[in-house]
Amino acid sequence: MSEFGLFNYWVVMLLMMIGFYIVIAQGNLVKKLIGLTLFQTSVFIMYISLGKIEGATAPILIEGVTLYSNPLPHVLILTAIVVGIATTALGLALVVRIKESYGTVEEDEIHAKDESC
Amino acid sequence: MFTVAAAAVLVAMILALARAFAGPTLYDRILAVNVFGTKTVLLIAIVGFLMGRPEFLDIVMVYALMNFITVIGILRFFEYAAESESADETIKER
Amino acid sequence: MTILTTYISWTFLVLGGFLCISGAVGLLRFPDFFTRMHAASVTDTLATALIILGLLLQTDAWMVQVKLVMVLVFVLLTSPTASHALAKAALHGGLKPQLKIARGSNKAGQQSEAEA
Amino acid sequence: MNMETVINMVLLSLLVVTAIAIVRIKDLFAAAMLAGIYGLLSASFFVMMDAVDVAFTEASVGAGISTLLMLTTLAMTGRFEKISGNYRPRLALVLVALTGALLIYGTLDMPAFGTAAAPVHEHVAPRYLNDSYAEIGIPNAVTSVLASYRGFDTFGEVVVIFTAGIGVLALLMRAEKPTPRTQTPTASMHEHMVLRIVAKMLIPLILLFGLYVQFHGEYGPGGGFQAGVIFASAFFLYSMLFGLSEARKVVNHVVVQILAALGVLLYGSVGIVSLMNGKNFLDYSALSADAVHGQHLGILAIELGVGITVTTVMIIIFFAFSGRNQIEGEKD
Repeated sequence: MSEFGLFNYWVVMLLMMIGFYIVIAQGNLVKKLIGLTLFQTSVFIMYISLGKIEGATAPILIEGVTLYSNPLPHVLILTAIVVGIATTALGLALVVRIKESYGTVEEDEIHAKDESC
Repeated sequence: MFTVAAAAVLVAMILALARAFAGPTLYDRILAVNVFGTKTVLLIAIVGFLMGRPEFLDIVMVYALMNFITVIGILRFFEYAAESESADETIKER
Repeated sequence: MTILTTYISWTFLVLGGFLCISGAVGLLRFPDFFTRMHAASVTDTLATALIILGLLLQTDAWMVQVKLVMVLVFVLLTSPTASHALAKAALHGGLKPQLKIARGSNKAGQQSEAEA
Repeated sequence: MNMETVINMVLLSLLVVTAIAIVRIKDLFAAAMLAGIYGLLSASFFVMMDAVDVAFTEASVGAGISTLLMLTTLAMTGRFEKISGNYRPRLALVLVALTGALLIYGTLDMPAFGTAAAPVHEHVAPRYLNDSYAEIGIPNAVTSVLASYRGFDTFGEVVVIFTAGIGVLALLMRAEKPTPRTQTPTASMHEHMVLRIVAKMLIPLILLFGLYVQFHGEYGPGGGFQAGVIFASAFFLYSMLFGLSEARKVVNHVVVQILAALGVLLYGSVGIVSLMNGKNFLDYSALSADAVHGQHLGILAIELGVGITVTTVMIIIFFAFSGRNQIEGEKD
């Protein structure tokens, strides 16, 4: 798999930037959260790629295998995923409340309403 | 031989993804997502054999399960959303 | 594992792979939603069954075999059900099958129910 | 180029394509579905990267739960994004390109992908891989690191999840009870006889599978986090098909909230017990005369705590969202 070189990380950066772009350039709050999820997932991909060792196997120990991938990133990301969904849920809850108070989830409309108050 | 099967599944995944992008109606997309999910199930099962550690088939179960639940969820909430919007808007999409 | 089971398993895998691709081509190329659904759901179920059977013949570990059978049962239950629900929802949602192909789409519904 | 590389390449390119499609699409329902596909793809990629436990979690969370939550929210906030000319994507693009270029410049110093001699692999990982079996006595290194070596860290994560659950509850709970009578599943879902019967067959299977994942986590991919999500998904399925008020009858709201707290409490009290026995916080070897046996007990207990908390918090979150959905529907 060494043909990969750094290509893997570059793809991750690309994904991360796409997520970033959605977060800063698009006005819909739900879309922003989707972008945030993309960003988050690309970070996960980054960590997991770091843990991979060429020719190794999953870190569940069995007889006769000596080369395992690094389990540490797996642990970090496993918990991060579940925490990620919990925080995303919190964000979505906020969006729902914003929709109820402002009647919209578009960023510019919310700003306009804020200023007119 | 796993290679052939894996390649076939990959091609099918790409085609299904193309349909998911193309649309035209939301139902087409749901169908494509469903097909894509089943193909992922197959891909992971085959990859387990390809990498020589087929004992991780639990993951495949989760994929199949989540695929089903997602499709049901989409249908359910799409109905909710369709109710609140005007009826003809749900059919005419881009 | 004997030569015979190896060949049978290969046949299953290749056949399953072929069905995967043909179903996906149908999904992409057919003219309206219900025909696409027909192409996708029917081949989907059969291809999954074939590939999993092919994999089943490749292993001797009973735990792996049990899990594969579980996956197979699960997919055979859920996949046609999901297709059925989707077709029904589409029909309720106001999507009408193209009249010339209407018979084909009915068949898709029946078949996926029969498989369930 | 062997097959694994090809699969990796294809998965990565599909990820990029999906991400770009998400940017371009204006139908938010479709965007949420594509985000689900993105989750499935990244989970498949994790399998290719040997991270089976992570793939397990990502498949159930990224592809399943998060899509469902997005969709519930969208059912309330409206399906289409407003197309407005107010935003200046060019400025954003410049900013993004700049940041991306800097990050890629940063990667140039990194060791090539997959090298065994990379610094990451030389810090603590060898110790985990070489000694964990002797010290903890379970084959799944991820579980032993998660539950034992880094148990304190995981405790923090569980508390975060619990807090998020409380936060969602605080935001979305109405003081007055939603009148249960108005809750009827929409007509067409009501007619889904096939769906309901299959779901009735599936739900016990799902719960059984959840139990298997919960207690098999020491020997294969799985554990409390994953099992919690799977358990919760069975309840999601039930509430989606039979209606929220029916589901509320099955899982009492108060009980669920108490259980969520109890899970965290169970985790913490294991730590207290080991403190009482003169060892460090969450050092499970204090739980039994035999250190390895104690580790087993401790991991079992805290995984149970994690499982309970994750299940109940997911249920709380989902029910809070769907409950809100109904109130919204009432007003219209």
